[in-house]
Amino acid sequence: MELTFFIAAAIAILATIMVVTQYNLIHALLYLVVSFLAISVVFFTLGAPFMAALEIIIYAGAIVVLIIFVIMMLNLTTEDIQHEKEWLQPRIWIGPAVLSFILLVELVYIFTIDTPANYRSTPVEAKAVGMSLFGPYVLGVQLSGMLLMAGIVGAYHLGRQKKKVIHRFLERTDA
Amino acid sequence: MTTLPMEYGLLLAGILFVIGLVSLLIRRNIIFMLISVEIMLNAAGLAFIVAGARWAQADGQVMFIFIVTMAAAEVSVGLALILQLYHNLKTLDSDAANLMYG
Amino acid sequence: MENLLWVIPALPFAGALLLILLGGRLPRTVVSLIGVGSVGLSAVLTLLLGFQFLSDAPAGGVYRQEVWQWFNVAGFNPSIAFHLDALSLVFIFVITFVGFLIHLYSTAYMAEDEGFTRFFAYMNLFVGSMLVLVLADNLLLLYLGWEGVGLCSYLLIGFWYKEPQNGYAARKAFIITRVGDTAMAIGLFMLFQYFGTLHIQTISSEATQAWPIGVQPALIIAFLLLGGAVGKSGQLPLQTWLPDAMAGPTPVSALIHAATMVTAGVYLIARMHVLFELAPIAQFTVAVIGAVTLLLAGFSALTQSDLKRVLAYSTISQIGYMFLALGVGAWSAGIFHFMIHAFFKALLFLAAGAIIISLHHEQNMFKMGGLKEKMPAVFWTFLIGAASLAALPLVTAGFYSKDQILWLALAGERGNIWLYLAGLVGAFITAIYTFRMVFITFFGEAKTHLEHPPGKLIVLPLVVLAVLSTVAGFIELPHNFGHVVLFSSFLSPVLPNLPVNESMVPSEWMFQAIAAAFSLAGVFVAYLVYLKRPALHESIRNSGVAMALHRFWYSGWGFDRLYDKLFVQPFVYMATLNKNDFIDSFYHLLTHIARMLNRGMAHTQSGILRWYMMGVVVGALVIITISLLP
Amino acid sequence: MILAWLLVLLLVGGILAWVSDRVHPQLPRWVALSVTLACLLMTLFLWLETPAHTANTWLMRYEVPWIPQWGVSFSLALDGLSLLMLALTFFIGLVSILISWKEIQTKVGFFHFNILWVLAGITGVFLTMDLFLFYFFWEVMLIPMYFLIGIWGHENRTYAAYKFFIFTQASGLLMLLSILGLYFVHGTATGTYSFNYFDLLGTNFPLGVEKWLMAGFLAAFLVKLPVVPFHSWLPDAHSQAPTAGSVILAGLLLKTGAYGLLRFVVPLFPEAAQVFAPWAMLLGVIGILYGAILAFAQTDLKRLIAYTSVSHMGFVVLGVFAFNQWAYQGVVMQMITHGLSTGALFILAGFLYERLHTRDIRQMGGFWPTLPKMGVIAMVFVMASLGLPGLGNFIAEFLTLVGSWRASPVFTVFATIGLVAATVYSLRIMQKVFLGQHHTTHRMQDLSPRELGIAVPLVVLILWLGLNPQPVLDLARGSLETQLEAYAQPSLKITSPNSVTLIAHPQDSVHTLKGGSHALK
Repeated sequence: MELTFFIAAAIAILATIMVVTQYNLIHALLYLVVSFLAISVVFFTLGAPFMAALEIIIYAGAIVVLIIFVIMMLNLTTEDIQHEKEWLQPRIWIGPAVLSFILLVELVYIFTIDTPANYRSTPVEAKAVGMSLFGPYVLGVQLSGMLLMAGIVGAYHLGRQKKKVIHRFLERTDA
Repeated sequence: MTTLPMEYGLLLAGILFVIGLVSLLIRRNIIFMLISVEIMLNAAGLAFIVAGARWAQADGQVMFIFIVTMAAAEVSVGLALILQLYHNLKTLDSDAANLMYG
Repeated sequence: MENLLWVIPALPFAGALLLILLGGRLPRTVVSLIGVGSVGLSAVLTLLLGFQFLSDAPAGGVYRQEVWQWFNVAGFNPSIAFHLDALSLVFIFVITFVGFLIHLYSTAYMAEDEGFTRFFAYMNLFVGSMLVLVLADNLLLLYLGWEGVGLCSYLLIGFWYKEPQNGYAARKAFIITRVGDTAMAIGLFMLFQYFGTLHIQTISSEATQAWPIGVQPALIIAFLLLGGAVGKSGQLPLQTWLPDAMAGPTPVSALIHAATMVTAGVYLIARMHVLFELAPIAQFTVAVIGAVTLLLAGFSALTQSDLKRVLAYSTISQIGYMFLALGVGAWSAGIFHFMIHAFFKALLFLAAGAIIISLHHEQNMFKMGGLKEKMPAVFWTFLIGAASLAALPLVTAGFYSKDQILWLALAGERGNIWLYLAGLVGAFITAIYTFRMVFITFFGEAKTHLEHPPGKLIVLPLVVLAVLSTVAGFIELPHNFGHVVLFSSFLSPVLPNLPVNESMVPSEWMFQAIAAAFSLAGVFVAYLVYLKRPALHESIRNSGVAMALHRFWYSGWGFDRLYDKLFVQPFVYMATLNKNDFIDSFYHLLTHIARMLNRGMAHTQSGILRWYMMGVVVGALVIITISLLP
Repeated sequence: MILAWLLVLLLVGGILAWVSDRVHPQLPRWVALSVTLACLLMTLFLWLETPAHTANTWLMRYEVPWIPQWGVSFSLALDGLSLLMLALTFFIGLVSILISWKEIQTKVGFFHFNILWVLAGITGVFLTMDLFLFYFFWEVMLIPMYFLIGIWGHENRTYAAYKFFIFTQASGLLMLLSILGLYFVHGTATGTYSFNYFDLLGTNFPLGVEKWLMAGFLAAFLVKLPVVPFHSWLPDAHSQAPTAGSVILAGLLLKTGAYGLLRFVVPLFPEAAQVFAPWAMLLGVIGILYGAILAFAQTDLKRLIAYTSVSHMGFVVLGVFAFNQWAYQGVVMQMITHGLSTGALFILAGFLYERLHTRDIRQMGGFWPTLPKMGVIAMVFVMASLGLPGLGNFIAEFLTLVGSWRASPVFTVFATIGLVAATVYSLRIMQKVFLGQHHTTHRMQDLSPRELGIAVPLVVLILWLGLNPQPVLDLARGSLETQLEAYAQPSLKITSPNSVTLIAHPQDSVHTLKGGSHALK
């Protein structure tokens, strides 16, 4: 299991790096799916099989598909990939990268400052999660429900194509 | 079952988070920025799961569920916004949407 | 009878109030009836009261009547109360009687003026205020009258308000006198501090008991009161407003700026003589101011071409004599000269007014001339007044009053040869400028066409005043010459008599002769220069030194220019410079800084999403780093 | 109880006036007029009921607990000083409603709502004896005034309204800090936490603390008054406000600053006030002279009058920190007479503005023949403003100066010189507006009966105050003596709060008063 964890972790990191370095959106998304799958494996090794399933269904499934739909609606061309290349110059990414690297170093330092505490990865059953979810966290569930509802309404409202009312004499020919 | 230091899991979460962060900072394409946010959220969820596993408690997973919920809502609203942005500005460049310039 | 005391000032006030409230709707006859009648009734009452006072003198020589208590704050309790003693009786007699004559005269003089009602309203208000001034039983009420007459003087100088020049003169008069009043107000604060009251009699009696002669507070207070007096009376150094005050109608000049208001300073000093006696330095200053003023104003009068300005300077000069008298302690002589001066100066002004209105508001003497035949009544009365002013010996009242001052300035115990000489030179100059005026105006050839001869209402007051200017002198005659002391003995309960240096008494007649000779010499010089040999006049005028002197004296010794440079211009400059209030710019600086900060912060709102993220990252970095630091 | 009714009447009347706008556009005027008139009559009734010489300073008290756990109570009390101020408030309020009759034609309902609420705030400030409530009313006064300037003002109104608001609000917050500081200092010292004025009287502080606490109160009051370095909101607010706003500002709002000094600063911080006194008098004198010089330079008539206010309020500061009866009576007189005379000058400026549509005195001149009635009235108030004896302002200034002479002759001399400067600027008004040549050609109406009805009572009052001020002085005396108690015998400064309550609370204190006004005597 240890080995599984390390391999999955390595795949997750590599795939994520690939996500952020791709110019083509669809390629990036493919790597993203891989990354999510790798993480779901990590979940599994950590004894959270239910979460691993959720990860695959919701992240790798629903969300990525949603993004792909949108990309399809946007009708992107190779020109956009060219744009991406122009936008991603080293002088642009070097600063943020350095800053983030420092952040990472600090995080590592924080994680390793104490002596490592080993633990047995006892699986936590989906039932326990459910008991907890509808026990002490029932308010959170309700709130999440509302959030989702708001998300749906908001997405509907925003995504609606507004009819532009332009007088026909004023309409530009090239528009 | 094997034993595994919790730090490894957290380390993974940290690395993923920072990669997402770097991407968020360097990308101008707004869809890439959205994807980066997803990566970061996912990393945060991972951290919860690791912690939950460490203490063998269900709370970590509950938090992950909440994060997933939030991510879903966020993506749907975010994508709707991206569509609007693209319709109005004919570009995915986030820098073009600078009407809020002080 | 004495219960009617309050009616004397109340009547003119009532008249003024009536005219202000109903003024616009009344016909002119009613207006003049109210205006003249109120003052006339006051005059009648004054006469009745005066007879009673003389025939049946009250205990202590004082009628006192409290009308109501003004206010009372922690022991500071001035009343609206009137105090009639010999001194105030002389003053209210002059005010009401001369005032009545001038009001009568004004009905004819102002007949054509559109502001007829307004004029009488102001005049009545003035008479009321002046009566309050001299009847006041405490200094606060006196101050009320004092400021009230100042207001009326302002209103009447600026009576013809359409000329900005008149408004300027009026403001000048008010402001300059106000400077003096301020000194006086400070004097009142000090008096209150030391005596806990402003009641004049209490202060007088307590001051003599509490203070030795020459004590410092008395000195300061006397100087401060003197400040008020010089402001009101047009003495050095606050004399500059009086010549300009001639912008008002002539009856105003006669009543306010010759007979009554300008002598308020004399009244104040006489009234507070106790304090001045306690402060010999202040009293000597009064004498010096009087002496210097009478000379300066006399020289200025020599050069004026405007008939009224000559009279104005002569007023300043004559009040200088009164101050000289007060300064040497010749209290009753000063008051006597005040009374005589009121008669003859009112006469001169009214006669000048008659000329001016007949010549269609022409005031320049050099455009007159030859009026002797055309207006005989005016000529003769003017001549009588002029003779009195020039103190022609024996027949004129002015001779007796001025001679008394000169004599006491020399022989009085505080007298001094220099003061005497100043007075003597002053008398000489007085005679010159007076008869210069007479000769230029009435003799020679006519230069202006006469519009219409003066009417009966104008001549009548002239005649009455002319009689008074001659006869009134005989109530006080020198002791080697009839020795009539009606006036000084009448005043003696209020004002102490001045002891005379006995060693000089035998030679008194000599000094009288000298004074007489000087005034006659003055007349002769005037005759020589202005009538007999005009060429001489021309040649003097054309010499360089004389021209420079002439210009200098004409402008009143340059005081106006000096004050303008010293006070007016810096004040106006400072005010206009700071019109927008430099303190405000400090607050503007604050808002400016806030706005700059805002602009700086606004730059961080670049609208570029990634910058905002960067901000978040840097912030997180800083916070985590700080928390990691030991 | 009648005190609370005054407030309720004004507050409810304000809302009623706003609402009644919908019924008929003229109705708000009548509502406001009748409410103010009712308040004025109630106040006058109280005055008439007051015996001339009472041993008891406090005529009436009304107190109900509000937030007892914090020691906040709805506490109102009336003494001679507040009674005078109330009479002035309602009189000026009445006048300002009357002058707006023709001038205000937009949002009439809201305008009268604001007027009545300002009056309510001022009434509250003059009545309340609870510092928490005091601060509340202090703010109530502020916001409607902001609207009055900002909505119905002249061309530069937004700027002026903001300036007014920020100055007064910032200084008011400093006062709030001091109120809280006082509350806690008193609370920790005695164990009873209370905002009540009578409880806080005689609190013992270390001098350093006392100074800082006083500074907060001073900030609010000196800005409101205003004293010279903090005066610059006033010319803008005055010149931009509608006539009614200027009148209320000059006549009433400035007086709340003076009242605050008398009522709070002086008795609450006796030692610190004495330490501060020379500086305060210096500020007063600077205010007198500086205001006068600036007034002389102005060309905007309302701005000119505003600076004369700065000058006149200098006398108030001078008097308050002289600590004696004469000066205090002078200060009270100054508050009343300045309210009337400057209010009247603003009213005249408003009348001129209605006829000419300008406030620039360079475009005026020679109005005497066309506007004789206005000229006479203007003359009276110009003379009042330069302190002519016989008019109320003279009594005020003379008493103040007599009092301050005892405290500091040097400052008094300079303040007296201010009288000359007052003459200079006052006569300038007369000269530029009414005298001289007529510039404009169009005919102007002299005062209408309504305008005369406003102006004549003011003239009568100012004359009455000048010739017979005794009723006013008598009414104020008792309360002024109370304020001065700590100074009369500084060594006997009341140390225990119990003894204060004995002095301050009359026999017929709080609970016996519920019956109404007659129960208190």
